[in-house]
Amino acid sequence: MCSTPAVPDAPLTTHTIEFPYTRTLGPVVGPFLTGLRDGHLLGVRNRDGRVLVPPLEWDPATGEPIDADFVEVGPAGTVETWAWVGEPTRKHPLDHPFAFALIRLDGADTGLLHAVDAGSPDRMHTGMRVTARWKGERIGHITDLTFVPEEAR
Amino acid sequence: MTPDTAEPDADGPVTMMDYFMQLEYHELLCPVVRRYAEQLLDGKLIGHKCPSCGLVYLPPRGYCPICVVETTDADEIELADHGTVTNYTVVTPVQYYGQEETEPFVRASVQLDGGNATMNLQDLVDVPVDEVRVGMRVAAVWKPKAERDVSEISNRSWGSAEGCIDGWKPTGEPDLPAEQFLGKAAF
Amino acid sequence: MSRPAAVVGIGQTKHKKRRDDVSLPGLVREAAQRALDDADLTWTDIDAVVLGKAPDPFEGVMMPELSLADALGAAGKPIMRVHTAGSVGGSTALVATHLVQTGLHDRVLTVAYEKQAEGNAQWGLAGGRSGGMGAGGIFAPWMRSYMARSGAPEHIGWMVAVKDRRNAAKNPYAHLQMPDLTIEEVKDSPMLWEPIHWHESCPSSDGACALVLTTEDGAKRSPHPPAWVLGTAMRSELGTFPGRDPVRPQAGVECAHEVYDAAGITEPRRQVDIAELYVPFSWYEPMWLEGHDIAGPGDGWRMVESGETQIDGAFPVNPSGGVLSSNPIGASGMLRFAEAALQVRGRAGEHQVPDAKVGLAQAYGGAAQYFAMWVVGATLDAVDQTR
Amino acid sequence: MADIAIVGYAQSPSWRQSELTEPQFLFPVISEAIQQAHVERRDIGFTCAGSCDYLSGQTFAFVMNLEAVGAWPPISESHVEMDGAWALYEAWVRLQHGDIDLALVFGSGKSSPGLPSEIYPLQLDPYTLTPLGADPVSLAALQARAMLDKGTITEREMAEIALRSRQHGATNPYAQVKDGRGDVDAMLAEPYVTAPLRRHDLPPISDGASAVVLATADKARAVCDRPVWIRGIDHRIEPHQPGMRDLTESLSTRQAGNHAGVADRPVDVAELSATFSHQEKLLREALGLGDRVEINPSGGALCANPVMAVGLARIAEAARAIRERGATRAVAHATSGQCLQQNLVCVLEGA
Repeated sequence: MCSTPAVPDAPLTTHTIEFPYTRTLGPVVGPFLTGLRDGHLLGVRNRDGRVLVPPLEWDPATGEPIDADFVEVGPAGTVETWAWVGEPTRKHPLDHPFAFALIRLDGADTGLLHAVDAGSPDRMHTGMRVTARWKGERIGHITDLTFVPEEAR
Repeated sequence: MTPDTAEPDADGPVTMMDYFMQLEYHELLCPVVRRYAEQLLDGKLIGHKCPSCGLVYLPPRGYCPICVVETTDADEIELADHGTVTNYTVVTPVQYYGQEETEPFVRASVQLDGGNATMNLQDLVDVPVDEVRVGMRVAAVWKPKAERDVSEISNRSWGSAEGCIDGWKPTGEPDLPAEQFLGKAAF
Repeated sequence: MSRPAAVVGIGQTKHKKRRDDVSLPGLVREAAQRALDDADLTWTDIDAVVLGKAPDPFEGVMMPELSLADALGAAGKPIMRVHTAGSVGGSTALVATHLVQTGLHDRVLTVAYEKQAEGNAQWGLAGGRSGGMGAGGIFAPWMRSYMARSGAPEHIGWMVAVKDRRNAAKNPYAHLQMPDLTIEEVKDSPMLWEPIHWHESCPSSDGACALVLTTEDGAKRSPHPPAWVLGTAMRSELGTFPGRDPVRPQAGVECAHEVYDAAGITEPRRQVDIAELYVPFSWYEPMWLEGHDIAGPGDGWRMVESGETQIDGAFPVNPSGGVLSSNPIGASGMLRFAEAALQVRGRAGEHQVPDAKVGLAQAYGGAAQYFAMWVVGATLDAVDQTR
Repeated sequence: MADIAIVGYAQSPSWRQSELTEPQFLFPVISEAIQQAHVERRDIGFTCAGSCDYLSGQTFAFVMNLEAVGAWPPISESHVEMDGAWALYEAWVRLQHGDIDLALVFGSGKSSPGLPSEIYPLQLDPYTLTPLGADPVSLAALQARAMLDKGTITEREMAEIALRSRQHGATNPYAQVKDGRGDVDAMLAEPYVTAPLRRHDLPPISDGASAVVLATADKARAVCDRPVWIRGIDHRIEPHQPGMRDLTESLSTRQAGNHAGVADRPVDVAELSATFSHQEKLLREALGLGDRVEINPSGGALCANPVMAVGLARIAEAARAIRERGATRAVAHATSGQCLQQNLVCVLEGA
């Protein structure tokens, strides 16, 4: 049975698993996504005074609780690092080439992962300024916005 | 038991989010199941008989997990397409996402004549749900050859027969004593 | 080497159909925080975390220890994720226990959960396909086999359902609160999988459970009495092969005897004061009483019928209300382990069995093929005291 | 802690697409590891497996894998939904009790049926990362860019790591990528897949399995001429959000390495789960491995990446370097999550 498997011309079987999950958001992610729907970006201040974006319920470094002390951040920020996605997957937020970037929003102390619609990798560089581009119809979801180079506004 | 979907009040706080997961998997059929599928199209049920302990696995797996020995084409045997219901359940379908069943249905284990090979999760036909009995004698109802379809067979299910067999219908022979089966052969 | 380990912190959430007020990490955190509070420890006191849950597709979060690391204060610490089907809550607690017993860590947090309302377990069990039988569909024929083999009358299942729901009414964390459920209501409830009626079946719950395990020193410093782990065992067997006995699986028999031997128990029915057994469908109470050699063949249902397994009986089973009353799947096994510990600590509140000194907990999963068990005691010599 | 030794190890070849099922290709690997250890299956006191339901798209996929073990009569067994390296950790802990003397560990995974770029986003924060479809290559590319920007690596060094890995892979019968030809200039002339990563910086998609047999000290000496001793093993995790940790170092690898005692004595060989070329340099630094340490003589994860088995395979390869190629002391590393969020380090010695 276990001879070295050649790649045969055998038929492929196809199996799809799909499910519409519904997630409850709780006291921190909920306000964050509510903010997105309403066109604001929220961070949360931890006990050391650092502003975490996306806001978390607990300090990731220590596990200590974070009081829900929300701080408005952005909508512009600085690219800390980026990757050029030449061929987006169907799960990506944009259907044409874009950059994933860690964006330190103005007023934040951490990088938010999001998509930058820059058109070309030539327009991307670490340290560049980007700003939120909001969708017209927003539902309270991380894809209610993408980012664009600031000069492109 | 279908989960409520998020219906955010347009202005109120967002408290839920939806996430639609959809993943596709494409897999080669493993050789023993491929062979099993070919034989099904031909109207035959095949298994592997362990050369060490004699237990029969249907569909063949390529090994006997009891003896931990490999089995090969040399261990292949053809099995009867009739046998005895050794256990069953009547399922009231839960209406989860993707469920197509709406009415109570039977899933039975059928031990094939002439050995210990058992086919699980089989559909019974031509018998009302409340008349199914342990010990009932049944025979496969093969689809016409042209309609047989093995495209649903996968490594995951280890090869069901439902694309080739409509189900199992009572033969009318007297039941075998239930005590012979209860707790001995089951799902 | 092996040194004593004790449970000094127990936490759980209020189990319910949908916890719509918390995020997934929030649910897990709530149980963990309660366990820490019970143990009077802080997050920095914890050396390692062991997480357990049932299949990832239930919530659609793959390898959740990665995204839950923050909520569990795990940064800079070891964290593991155990998965052994329905027995996972139990196995997870055992892995955590071993970390303490072997001297590797002094204070270990272990957490198990399921947020069933995010997805649908029936869908998950069916592998996303139509025509899924659900766990009940798999187990129903075995219950019928048990009834035929033991001669148990059908009202035994109804009695278990009523008993567990009445116990649950004394447990503020239990999901189903049905203090007035009657035998007739169980009997008249819809048939889901013959012979299982609606009321003989577990609910679908959101919930989490957490334990803090520590050493002898840690137990001395703890504000509340510890529960000493006196024996642990895990067993697995193949789920399906010709000739397998799924009614009294050999893995369950061996697992029980290993845990009795480890704890020094020779007569479980007499020496164990309270048992928390994984009973998602009512018939599994008599089946496990026999399957773990607590009762002799055909005597399990007689223990139920005589009232011996009632909370005030000689061998109380599931004083918490059991899986029949709360079923956050991944946590359900750990809840059994937690409840046994709660009882021997004397901290079970209204559902406390008076003077419980030796507790047995069991969890099972898959096609009744995975087993995890432990015996806990109010003292390290609790079993000796029963001789 | 008690001394525990590796007394048997085996791997399947790494395949781009195996037509066998996971239990089918696990079956001979487990048998080979047990045979090599010169022990009887029934003498194994504990078995622990690592695998992942989402890889094969099947809930309870691990249950079927039990068939490859021969779980009858029943066995004492556990399973982690993690790489087999963590299964080895659980088994190592279990053996510390001293009541049993042999444990079997295996890891297996079949990545070929699904699309890693679509599956792995499910491993991330379900609210802010999964819905972005953040895939492993993109996240690794962010990490590589951060290192390039900081000046801790160059694209040339990344290509050199990839080329050296392939040259090693060409000599490894279990490797999948065996093409050791080419030169760095030509590699750098290739286009980016996800800038700044090129094809050679990425792992292959693989199916495969690995297995290890562990024994307590007395048993190891009784059954084996050349046991490979586990001198230290530890694992640590970091915060989840990639923007909330320093991607240009691997803090948790450093912590695990310190706890496992990597620096106690010189290291000859390191088998690192550097799934992307730049991660090798990061891991090397985190573990303090100098220039004289031979890195990934097997070719590493860039030549064979059977997820869930690949970390355990590093341990098997490190043991092989000691037993078959004369190394004295070797370090094996396994990772879980994106951008090296969680890491395990195991130190092995020949005597």
